[in-house]
Amino acid sequence: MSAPGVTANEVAPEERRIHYLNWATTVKSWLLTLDHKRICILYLCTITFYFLVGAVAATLFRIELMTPQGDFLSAEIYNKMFTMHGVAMIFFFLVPSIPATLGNFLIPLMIGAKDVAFPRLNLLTWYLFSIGSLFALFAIINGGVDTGWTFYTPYSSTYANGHVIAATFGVFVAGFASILTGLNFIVTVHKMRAPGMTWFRLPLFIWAAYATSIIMVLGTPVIAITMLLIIAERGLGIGIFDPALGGDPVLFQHLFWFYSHPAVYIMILPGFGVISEVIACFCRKRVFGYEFIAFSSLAIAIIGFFVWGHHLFVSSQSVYAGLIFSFLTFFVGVPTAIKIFNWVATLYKGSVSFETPMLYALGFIGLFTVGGLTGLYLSTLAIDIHLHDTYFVVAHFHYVMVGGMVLAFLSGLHFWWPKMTGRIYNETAAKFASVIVFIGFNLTFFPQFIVGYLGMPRRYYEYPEQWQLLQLLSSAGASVLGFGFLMVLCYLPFSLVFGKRAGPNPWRAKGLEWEETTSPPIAHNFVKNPIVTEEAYAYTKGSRHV
Amino acid sequence: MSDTEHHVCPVGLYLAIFGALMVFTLLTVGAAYLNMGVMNNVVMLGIAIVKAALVISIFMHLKYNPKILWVVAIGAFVWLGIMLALTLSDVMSRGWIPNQPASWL
Amino acid sequence: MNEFELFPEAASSFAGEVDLLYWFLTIVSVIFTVGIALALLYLGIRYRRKSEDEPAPEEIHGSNLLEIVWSVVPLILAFVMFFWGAHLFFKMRIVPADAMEILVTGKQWMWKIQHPNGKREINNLHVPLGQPVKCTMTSEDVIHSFYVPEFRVKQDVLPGRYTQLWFTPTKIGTYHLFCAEFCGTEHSRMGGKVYVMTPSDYESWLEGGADASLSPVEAGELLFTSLGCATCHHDGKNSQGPNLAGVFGTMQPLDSGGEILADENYIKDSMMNPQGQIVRGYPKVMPSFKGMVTDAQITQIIAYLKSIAGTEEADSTTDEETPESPESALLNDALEPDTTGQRYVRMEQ
Amino acid sequence: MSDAHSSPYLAHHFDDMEQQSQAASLGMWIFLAQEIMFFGGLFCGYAVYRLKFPEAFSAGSYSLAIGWGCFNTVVLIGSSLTMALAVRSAQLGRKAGIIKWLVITMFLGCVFLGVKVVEYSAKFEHNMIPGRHFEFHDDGKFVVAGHGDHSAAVGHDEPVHAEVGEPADHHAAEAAHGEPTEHAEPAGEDNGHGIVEINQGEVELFVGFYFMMTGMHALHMVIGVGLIIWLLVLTAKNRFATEYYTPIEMFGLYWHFVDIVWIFLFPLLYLIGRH
Ligand code: HEA
Ligand code: HEA
Ligand code: HEC
Ligand code: CUA
Ligand SMILES: [Cu+2]
Repeated sequence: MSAPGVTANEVAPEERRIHYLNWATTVKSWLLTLDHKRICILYLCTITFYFLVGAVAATLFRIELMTPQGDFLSAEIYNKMFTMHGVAMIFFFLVPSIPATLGNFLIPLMIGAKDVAFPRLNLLTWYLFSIGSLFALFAIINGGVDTGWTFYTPYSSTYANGHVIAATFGVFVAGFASILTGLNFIVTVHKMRAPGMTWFRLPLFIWAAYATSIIMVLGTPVIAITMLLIIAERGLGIGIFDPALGGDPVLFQHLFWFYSHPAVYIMILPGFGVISEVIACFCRKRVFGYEFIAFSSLAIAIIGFFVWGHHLFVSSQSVYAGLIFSFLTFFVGVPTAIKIFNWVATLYKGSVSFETPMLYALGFIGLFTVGGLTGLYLSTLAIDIHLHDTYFVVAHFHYVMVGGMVLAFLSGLHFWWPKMTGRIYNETAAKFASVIVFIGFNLTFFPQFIVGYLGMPRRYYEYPEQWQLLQLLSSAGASVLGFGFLMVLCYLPFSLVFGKRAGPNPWRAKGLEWEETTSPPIAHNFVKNPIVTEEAYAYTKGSRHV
Repeated sequence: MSDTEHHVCPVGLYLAIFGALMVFTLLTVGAAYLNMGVMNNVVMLGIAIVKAALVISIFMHLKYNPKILWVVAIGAFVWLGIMLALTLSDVMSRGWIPNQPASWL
Repeated sequence: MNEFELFPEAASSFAGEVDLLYWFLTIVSVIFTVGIALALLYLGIRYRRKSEDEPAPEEIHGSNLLEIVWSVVPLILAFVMFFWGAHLFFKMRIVPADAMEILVTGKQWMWKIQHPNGKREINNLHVPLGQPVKCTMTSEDVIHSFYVPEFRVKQDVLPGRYTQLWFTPTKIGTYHLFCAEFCGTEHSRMGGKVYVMTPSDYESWLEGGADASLSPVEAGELLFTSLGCATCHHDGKNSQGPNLAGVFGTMQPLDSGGEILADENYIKDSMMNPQGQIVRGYPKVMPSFKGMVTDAQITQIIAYLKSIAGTEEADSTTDEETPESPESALLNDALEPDTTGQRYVRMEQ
Repeated sequence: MSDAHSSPYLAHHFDDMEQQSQAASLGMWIFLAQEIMFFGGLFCGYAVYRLKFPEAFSAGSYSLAIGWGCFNTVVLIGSSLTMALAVRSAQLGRKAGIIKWLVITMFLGCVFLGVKVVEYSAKFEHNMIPGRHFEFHDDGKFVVAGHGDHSAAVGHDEPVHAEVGEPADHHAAEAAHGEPTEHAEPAGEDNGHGIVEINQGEVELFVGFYFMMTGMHALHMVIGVGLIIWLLVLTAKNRFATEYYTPIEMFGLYWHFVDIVWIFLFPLLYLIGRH
């Protein structure tokens, strides 16, 4: 399967060019593709599907939460819904979101390589991911799972209803997709850089993806084995965490969070990378403090492994371990603060324009700051006693995950959409949607901070009446937010057919993916192998191709 | 660079390493029958670590490989250490603050 | 009590301290958030691109001084948060020696509570004002979490291990008791009320006389909720036990085969020795109430069960009018007469 | 470099063989790092329980056949040696050598697995498998610190979830659950009659870990044996040359890694509590 390396392509009119999307169009050419760009598209379709699965669940339980009584869903269904929401959103949407789509697409392009280091492995990850997700889907369709996405024992291993084994096995399999993706990226960044592409000329997105990959490789195997232990306990009766034998349910929590806390940085670091690219492009300026942003990504990845115990402050973890974990947690705030302030400083004396990706990026900075700062409440021991497992936590993580990562994903998707598809979406619709998403988001999740501090525990389908107004606001906001997301889901596909042709570099951005190849890129990325002679974001030093 | 990466070791070296591994195996088994208290664990794990180091550096050629692979190998063990250390820090310090049920229970 | 609230009541000795720390964090957060938002807004507008052909701005590489400032300032603030929080945390974790001990057992989906003199209650907790109270807790099945938001205390309750939590109530009133760790289907219903009473009220509560002003049926109904019977015996789909409306005076099929007349003795037996006769089709999960209720109280419960037995028609209509089951009424703070005029929970003072 | 460029072994997206083989070995080492963390989860669980229940773990360990353990250690380290020699043959381009050493490696791997089958079936015979029918058997060999008979000392604790019969009664509930606090105390206290009490549930935990850890390890061996067959086929088809033998080299790393896991498993599972 070799793609035509047509040089004449360069001069052909845009609509007749051959590129990675159209050089072969059979289903087989897609399902057996080894091209990182096509694998990106496969992932994009799959994760969009799981976003919808999670969103449907969210829609259902937000309707339930409009009233204090359990009148729309039964308790069982409610529990299955939030589990499905959490599992789909975390394991099958957010974790692979940016790395497996934008990461796959951009890493080789940005470093000037023809492909990732192991293209076959790359395709294998998509299959692993899909198979894993089908197990989870099977569990959902066949009666669901009601453990919450955290699968705490002994509930999950002994008492839970539904197909815990299928769901955990799905997570287990999909975990290997994540591990192998990370492995592939690390090797790619180490070994496949174009001549002249030194470490400090790498775009910041690459630094972020690299840091993410480290977490994927070192963290994910632990969740895999943990899921396997649950399966062994539930399926084979091997009592690993069983308190009746003297087993320790808190051990499960340690193992689970050893992955799942670093995983939240899998879910945010690629977003940081996207934001750095977008801010640089729409300020036409090198990012302020490049080295600091680059190293803070690594710092977050590493420190992120030391803090998992902040999820266990009230779980009967020892008081001293709580102290250590709380103390270490605060150190994550510092590299994150460095990033935020550097982005803000990049605007200074820039040439700032407000296209859709930039609007999302600015929204990201604001909302992530709120989410991050509320993370500090939770890492403060005495306050977490009160806030643990309340809606405050729910609000915190939606601020960082939806307000943070999902907005970053949308930002990146809009930014590189012209590159990936060769088309430009409707800018007015996109700007409108971004404002709707921002408003809807805040309306949905801000009230949850208040109701959380009031003491409403999470995973409740019934709640005291006096909190109804806040929950109602939240549901109303969710419908606005959902409308915003649906708009995106409409106008982006629409642009595939009706959108204007983008040209190789619609934003006049710097970077190999913009300057050295067409939109969409040809199958092997570059007509001639690029040689890098300047730093990233050299907007000022004169641009070569515009 | 090519030579360092594809270094061919003499058969004798492999045999010597195998011999050393056998000796260490004997030593651990022997040590297990002595009662040395906590030292049993230390000795046992110490020997296992030495054995692993031999396998990694010679059988797996790490010794002749570029430094980046050392970083990967050592990093992985360090990360395992983080997991063990912080998890055990909880398990060992539980109950350091009086946490007993009442006597009339 | 149904009015809208934005901030929880502070009803324990450390509630105020936790709130203070919370406000400190809130002020820091607001300063940073607003500062960053304003900076973005100002810089964005001030340096907006005026024309597409604007020359590229001059390059600014960064500033080590600034980097140091914006790393060190957050670090210092973070240390303040940590030490303050840790200090308070220790206070919340070291139980004073004079604390009164209450035993708590969590079980899907109820809290079983025992007072020092042996008195038990389910899903409710009565405590005296101003007295340090320590709860020693364990679970019979999965992990639960004992949570009283107005006291700002929470602690997971684990099977196979004891955990502790303590507080000093500082305000008379009725507060929420929740289970905060997901524990299965009825997790949201696993809770009730915490009643803070004056020490003398608490003493007389411990002595346990029912309120003389109530009719036996009313008193029985009250007991039916406060003892937790209603958790398992309701008309909802998830009811663990049989719905008891219409049971009294009828023949009940037994698991062991045969039938039995549900009369006074049968009800008493069902409460004292639930494993004795199991109704067909139900699990053996009903706890024994031996020692938890006086004979007088049993009589009141029987009176209540009789009252809901004969009037099947009337009952089913009330059922339609009250979609919420008794415990949801509990959760909903139905401390005043609700729409049907039935009172499930009565305010204690 | 130009002739490396034309090598038939070079994949299209690499510049030269050097880059290709370096990428492979970096990738493989990262994969092994991943494996370390994967087994690490098991080791972490083991460490926690070992710390909590040292006596029960020694007792459990004592029930394993140390002879078989030693034998397998020798076999596996031996197979590591032959694997290293297979790689060496590949480096030198000796096809016959590759085949010879790979076959021996595979044979030793199968011997190891065979011994595991023997060990596992002994456990099954004695019901020493975790689950409802678990029984702790020490064949009367287990003598703790010379205190004599031990057979009566096992299994006071009802491991199953106590009937939720009388849970309203606090004391009864506690009793049925075997006094949760007792777990926290070291279970092996001498009770004054010269008999050391071992909690059966805790031994069951040991056995659970034994099966999970050795099972995971054996699974890796099975996969390894499968891969050797694949390598043999490739070798027979002349797919390797002195300039390209990456699959053999990478498989070697994998096989040695499996050996290293065993180097830790053997003392941790078989050798505690022998003294
Ligand atoms: C993308 C995902 C993501 C991210 C990035 C974060 C980031 C952080 N999280 Fe969050 N968190 C989750 C996802 C995430 N979290 C999820 C999913 C849960 C719940 C899981 C569950 O139970 O289901 C959770 C739960 C959670 C808890 C447990 C709560 C509980 O259950 O009791 C805690 C406690 O410490 C915490 C803390 C933090 C901290 C300190 C950060 C930090 O990284 C934030 C750092 C950022 C900043 C600090 C803001 C920027 C800095 C400044 C503006 C400068 C000023 C700074 C200072 C003064 C220090 N998180
Ligand atoms: C990526 C992560 C992610 C994302 C994007 C979201 C998105 C949303 N979440 Fe999510 N949430 C989690 C991760 C996420 N969540 C996790 C991990 C949990 C914890 C689970 C647990 O406790 O185990 C959680 C729990 C959680 C709760 C707490 C439930 C409970 O504890 O009882 C709530 C409550 O409001 C909530 C709401 C929402 C809402 C309103 C959105 C909105 O953003 C969604 C907006 C989208 C729409 C409204 C959809 C619009 C589109 C459609 C409706 C498509 C319809 C299409 C077809 C029918 C074809 N979430
Ligand atoms: C844990 C849940 C639970 C609680 C709490 C509970 N019960 Fe039950 N009860 C059951 C179940 C299940 C059955 C049916 C099986 C049986 O007969 O034991 C039952 C049966 C009964 C019966 C026999 C019903 C019949 O149809 O014949 C009576 C009477 C009864 N309970 C009364 C009470 C009273 C009074 C209380 C409170 C003081 C109470 N129960 C608390 C679960 C519970
Ligand atoms: Cu008990 Cu939730
Ligand atoms: Cu966390």
